[in-house]
Amino acid sequence: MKKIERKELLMMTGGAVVGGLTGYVLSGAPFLMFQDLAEWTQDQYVPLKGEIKLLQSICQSCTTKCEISVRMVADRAVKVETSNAACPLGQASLQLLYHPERIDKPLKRTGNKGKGRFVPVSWESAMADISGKMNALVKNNKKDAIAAINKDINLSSELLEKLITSTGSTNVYYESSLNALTMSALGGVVDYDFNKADYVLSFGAKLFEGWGVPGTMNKVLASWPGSGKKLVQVDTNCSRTTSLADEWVPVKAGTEPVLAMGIANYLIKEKKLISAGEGFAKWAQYVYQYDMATTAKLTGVSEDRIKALAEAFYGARNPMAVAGRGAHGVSSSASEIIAVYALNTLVRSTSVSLKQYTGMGTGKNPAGIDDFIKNGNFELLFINEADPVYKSVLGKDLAAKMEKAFVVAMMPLINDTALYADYVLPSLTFLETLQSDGQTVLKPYASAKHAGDIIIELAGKIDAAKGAFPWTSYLDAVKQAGNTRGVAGFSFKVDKLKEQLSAFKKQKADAEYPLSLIPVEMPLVGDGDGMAFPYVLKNIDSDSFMLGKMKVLMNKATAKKEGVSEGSSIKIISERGKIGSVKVHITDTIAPDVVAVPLGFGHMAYTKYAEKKGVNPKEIMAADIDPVTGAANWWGTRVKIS
Amino acid sequence: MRRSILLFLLPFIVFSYLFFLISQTACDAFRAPRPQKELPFNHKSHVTKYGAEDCTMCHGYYADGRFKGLPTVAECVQCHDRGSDVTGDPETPKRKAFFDSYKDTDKPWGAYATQPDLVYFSHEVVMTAKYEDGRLKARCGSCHGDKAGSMTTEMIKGKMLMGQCMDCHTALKLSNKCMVCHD
Amino acid sequence: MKTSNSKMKRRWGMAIDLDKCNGCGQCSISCAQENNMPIFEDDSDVPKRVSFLDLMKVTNDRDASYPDVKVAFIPKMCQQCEGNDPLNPTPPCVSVCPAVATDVGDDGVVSQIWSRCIGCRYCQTACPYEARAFNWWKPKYESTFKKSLNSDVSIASRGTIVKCTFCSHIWKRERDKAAANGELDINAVTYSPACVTSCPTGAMVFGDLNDPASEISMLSRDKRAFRLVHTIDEKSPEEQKKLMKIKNYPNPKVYYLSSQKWIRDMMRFNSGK
Amino acid sequence: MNVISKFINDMKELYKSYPKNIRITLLVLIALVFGFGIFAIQILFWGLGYTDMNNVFTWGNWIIGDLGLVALGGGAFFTGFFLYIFRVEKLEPIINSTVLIGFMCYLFTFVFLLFDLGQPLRCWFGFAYPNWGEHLMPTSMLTEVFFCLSAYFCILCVELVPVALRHKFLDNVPVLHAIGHYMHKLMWIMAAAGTFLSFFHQGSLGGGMWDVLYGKPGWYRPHHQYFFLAIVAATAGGTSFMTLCPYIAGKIMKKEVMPKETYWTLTKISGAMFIFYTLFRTYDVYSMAAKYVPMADRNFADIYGGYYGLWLVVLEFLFLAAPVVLLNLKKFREQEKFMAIGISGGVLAIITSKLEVMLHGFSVPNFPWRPFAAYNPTFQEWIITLGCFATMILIYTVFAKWFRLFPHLDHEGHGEGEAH
Repeated sequence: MKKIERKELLMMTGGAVVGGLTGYVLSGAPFLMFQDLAEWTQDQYVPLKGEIKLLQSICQSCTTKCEISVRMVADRAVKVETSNAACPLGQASLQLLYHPERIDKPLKRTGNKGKGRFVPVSWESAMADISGKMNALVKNNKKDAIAAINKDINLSSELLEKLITSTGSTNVYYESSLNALTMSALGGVVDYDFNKADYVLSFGAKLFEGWGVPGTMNKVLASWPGSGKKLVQVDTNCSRTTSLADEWVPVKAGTEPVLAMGIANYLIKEKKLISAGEGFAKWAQYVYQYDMATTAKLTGVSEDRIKALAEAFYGARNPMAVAGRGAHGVSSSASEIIAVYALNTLVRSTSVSLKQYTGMGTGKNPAGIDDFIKNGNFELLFINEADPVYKSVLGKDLAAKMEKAFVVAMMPLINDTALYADYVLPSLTFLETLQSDGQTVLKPYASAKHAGDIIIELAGKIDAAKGAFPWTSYLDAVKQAGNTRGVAGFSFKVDKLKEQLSAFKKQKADAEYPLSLIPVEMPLVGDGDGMAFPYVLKNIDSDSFMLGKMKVLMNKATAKKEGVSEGSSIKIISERGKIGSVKVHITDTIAPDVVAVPLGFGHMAYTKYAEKKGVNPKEIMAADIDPVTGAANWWGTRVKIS
Repeated sequence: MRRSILLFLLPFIVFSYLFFLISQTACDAFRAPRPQKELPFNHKSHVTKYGAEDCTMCHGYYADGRFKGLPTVAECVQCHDRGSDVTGDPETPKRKAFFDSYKDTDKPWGAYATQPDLVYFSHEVVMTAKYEDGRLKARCGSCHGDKAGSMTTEMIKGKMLMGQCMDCHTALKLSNKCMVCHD
Repeated sequence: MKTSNSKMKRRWGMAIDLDKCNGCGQCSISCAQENNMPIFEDDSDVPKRVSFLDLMKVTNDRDASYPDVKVAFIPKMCQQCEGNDPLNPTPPCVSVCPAVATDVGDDGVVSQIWSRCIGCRYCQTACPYEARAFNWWKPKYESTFKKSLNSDVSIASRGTIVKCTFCSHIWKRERDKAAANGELDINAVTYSPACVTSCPTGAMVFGDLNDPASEISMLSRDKRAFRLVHTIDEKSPEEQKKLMKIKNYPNPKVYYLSSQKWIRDMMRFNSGK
Repeated sequence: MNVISKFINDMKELYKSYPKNIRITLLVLIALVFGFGIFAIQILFWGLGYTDMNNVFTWGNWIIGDLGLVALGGGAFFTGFFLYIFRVEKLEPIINSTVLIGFMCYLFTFVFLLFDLGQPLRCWFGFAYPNWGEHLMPTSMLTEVFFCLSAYFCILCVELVPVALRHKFLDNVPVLHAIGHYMHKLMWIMAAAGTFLSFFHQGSLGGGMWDVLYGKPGWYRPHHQYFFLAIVAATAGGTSFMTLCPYIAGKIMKKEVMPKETYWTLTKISGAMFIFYTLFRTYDVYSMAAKYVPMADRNFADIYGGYYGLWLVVLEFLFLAAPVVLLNLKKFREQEKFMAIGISGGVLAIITSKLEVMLHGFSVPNFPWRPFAAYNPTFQEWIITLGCFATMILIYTVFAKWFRLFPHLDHEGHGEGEAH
């Protein structure tokens, strides 16, 4: 009996359990549970919805005002719809606008310089302190101790220049850009008319990779295919521009000017051409030194090809020679710019003309930054968006000098230079700046102010400058902002360039430093400005930066000679020091006996996205300062690897 | 042997039924959406008294055809004037004291019918779609139930799952491809 | 997968003129901005990177050596394959999905619904263009970056596949606008994806391949046109037919144009030498 | 409470009773199991970013584990098939161990698959939204795998019950004894069904998975021999594996766990199957080289370069030589040493073939300007993989110790039903 009961009990419990389970499963509860669990575990952020509007604006990030329209969802800007410029700042501007590390209040240094420790302070106290220092310097008649470094020529930089000069100082400098260099080398900005020209001879100018004004160059490229125009690119490495060009003239590293001289020589000797520029006779003396043989020997281009080039250039209806090596980060020697421009004057090119900026700027020579860093002295330094500590080859020296001086930086993100600042004042990005019609795209971020307003406000507190600043806001100033006018003549500045011109003749290759270092620039990264934006980082290809390791590019033959293989990690040593360690990527797009190092890496600050990634080649690049432009010329850097 | 089988089946049936009911009710209770902030609202009186037959009077569209969804307090106080006095006659809309604690931008109601983020449901397209003979293909009621007739903010129709959309699309011979509603 | 009974006439396709592309990278940035790409502190783990549009740097130093080398940038997004039969598209990725998370829309665009995806990565395995990205890490957006997120695109969760869908949400948005103006026929609504809109040199063209007059279908018939590593295009028509009988081919709807021979050569696996 | 403490003490005693090398092995295994637990949490909660899989090399260790386990576990259905359908009574003594191995193989196939999913919580989507094509033919091989695998797994569970019920405590309960008895009598149905199901998912997971990827020249074969190739692989390699496990167990326990005839019968079958397999595989490689790779305008030599190319294929054929020769010649087969070499060679051959499919297939570049992809699993991946195998070994040992895994050991013959 007992046994039976036990069995029955067993049965019943079994039935109960199985039944329970069946009911539970059939009710669909377990699946719903899974569903909810799945939804709960992936708590992804849901973007806020709202009305969608389009706002028109004008990109103020450089002198060419590109039109952009921004898509807004409620009060958030979510997309830059159109941007006809290919500068990294166009599309990525939202990444800057909403960058988590934007400075929201004026910052005052607490820790040692270079440590980057700041505390937020009020605008009033900051301004009072700065103006106090400035007034004191003016009073003690140490005017030249006041200096400023601008990023490029725009409204705020002109205002700053006005402020500094009105205190009697002349120490206003600009990061060396194509315009800055040409201005000081030729006494004006070269205005290239690409639509007019039908034969373009470019000396290392990366025309379609950010050179000059990207917006314009893109339009040129769009119109290029099919139109019978011819682009001849003189360059060392294979770049996208050389691939797009109809003809690529590969030359030995850094010998572009020599080729220019050689062609000039041919044109003068064979075609009996003369240039209108004054001092031409003197110039010709130097040109004569570069006969076909010498040029061929130095550049590695065969004599016939040089002749052919010269003939083509001479024969073209609208020839045009373009100078200014590089894309975003440019550096050329004055003699190179002159040598190239001389070709235009020789053939009397109608598609090239010299222009000059007028406006509030005092029209002083905008270059000379590196000269100033090396020899100049200052006690009060203004930094306007610029990043000389990172971008100049003499950055380290500047940092050392800033340690001793009182430095004020105006910028939206803390960059390498701001690490050495006593005050960092938050300025606006162009999306927040008011347009001339008083329209604004977005509310200013936190308590940030437009650099122009900061300067005007400051000027109001400087006794010496009060008079020069009649405006209440930079909006009034906009109306007088710069435009251009033609320049009458052009003169060969030969005297200052004597040794430089003859230096070309010296054979570069030497035993100790067998290779020459050449910087290459990547899309969007540019000269390092792009590195703070995550979506730019998404674009960096694995041949340049992979798993936190920077790569330098080398030719197969060179690699074999140096005994390195794909992926082997090396150090690069020049007279100025060494960088490392970097990995090697072997590709034949690089010339023999050349190490190509990508620019833009190796920031010490500039947000955690750019910080401490790769190395900055500027640290070891040649720093011989050009007597005319006062800017260092990178291109002659000799290195060895280990 | 047969008896023991019975002994097995009886509890089996009972328990399966019990558990079925329990777990189902539990699920419903658990999955019922709950709005954060709630204010009383009587759809019916608004629709009848103040002639708001067209739902778009409060639940309208933006210029670009996007559905606004729930109205903001700003729209309410257009009629329920913050300024006017609390004691008005029943005919004119009187000031509601409970609006004072809200900003104009607040939406003090939770929507029962919100779709997940990855659903792109276009009210504009669905509500304007017509048959050949000009009848509307869909009305508010077809998805939201008789909300217009409801007197409280109680949920009258639960979470709308994808199946319901697809049934309608199938019935109307519309495409049921994923990307019709998802991106 | 039949698209027969739908009223859809569109068949979206894209053409990219590499002779006009200088690799500025605008397309990639605007794609990332439009589609809420996840943001990471260090995104240099390239094989695990999540991005719809990959700007591939292509050189020909497999075939040539200095100074005959060339460089090009090829923007590569999902190629929206359709298999041999356009009327019954069979992309490599769709048939393999165990949960029907990916499907071909009536407009021929391959959809990918992350909330249905179980993350088995079978479709990724099947994709010959590496066009699909898997969220190996949870997509993160640091503080204020959240403000710039596009509300039309939902953020996928970790462990799901995401891919380019020719910005189909923009099409829906445009359709809303049209409907608001009384235009209900979906075939009357056109749009262009974020990358195409932002291309500064007009190298990218987007349009309807079914419409023989449209610029895109003309370009697709252009003699400069080719498709990414899709080498049977070079064979004679009858040879193609023969091959297509035995085997399914991806047949992407993204066309690339170039007058440069070397790019076409690089599309071939067995190099000249 | 004291029950637990008593249990622990017993375990301690047992552990002490073993020789040193066994103790070390046990410790290692247990350590691996713990490691598995820890990293399992990491992977399941923080995602697959910790693996070395990526958008190019989308699958790794775990899928290799899957393929291997399914192929080798396939021996279970084949042995069952021979025993219950063809009534090869000689196989009776090995069936318990076979069923257990099969069960574990499939169990851990599921575990691996679960780890490989980016959204493990959505695993049931495979059943809820299956990708059926026309005429209910699964268009996705994974759908097919989902259903067949789980169905066959259920069958294995049922098949395992009698083995478990043979435990000396459970066997004393008359009810359970009865249940076990009847189930064992009805086992041939299970075997038949199991064979049927296993047949399909062997093909699909082993071969079809790769077969259908027409975009990938490394895998694509329109001929469906590849489907059957996988099945033959399972039958051949599986039977070898089923022999290998008890053989090793016997070596460790220093007892004769099986009668020699059982080994011989099974290895004989295995050897025969390996001949088929070799033929299939040769044709497969040939057809790849001659027809299907050129079809995608690729060059077999190019494709089979790289890290895991040709040498894996060669290695596979070297391994194949062992079973084909040793297991088919009576005089070798019936010598223990050669038999051991033969079956291990067979097992290794199958594993190598799976490695070749996986590693090589993924490493083939999709673009001409890309190099071959490489894959080296992270620590997490290794621990989880090894942890699973460790668990399997431990379970097998437990069964061998406390359950009637090897009926040959208790010397009342193979009588079914009668209790003791």
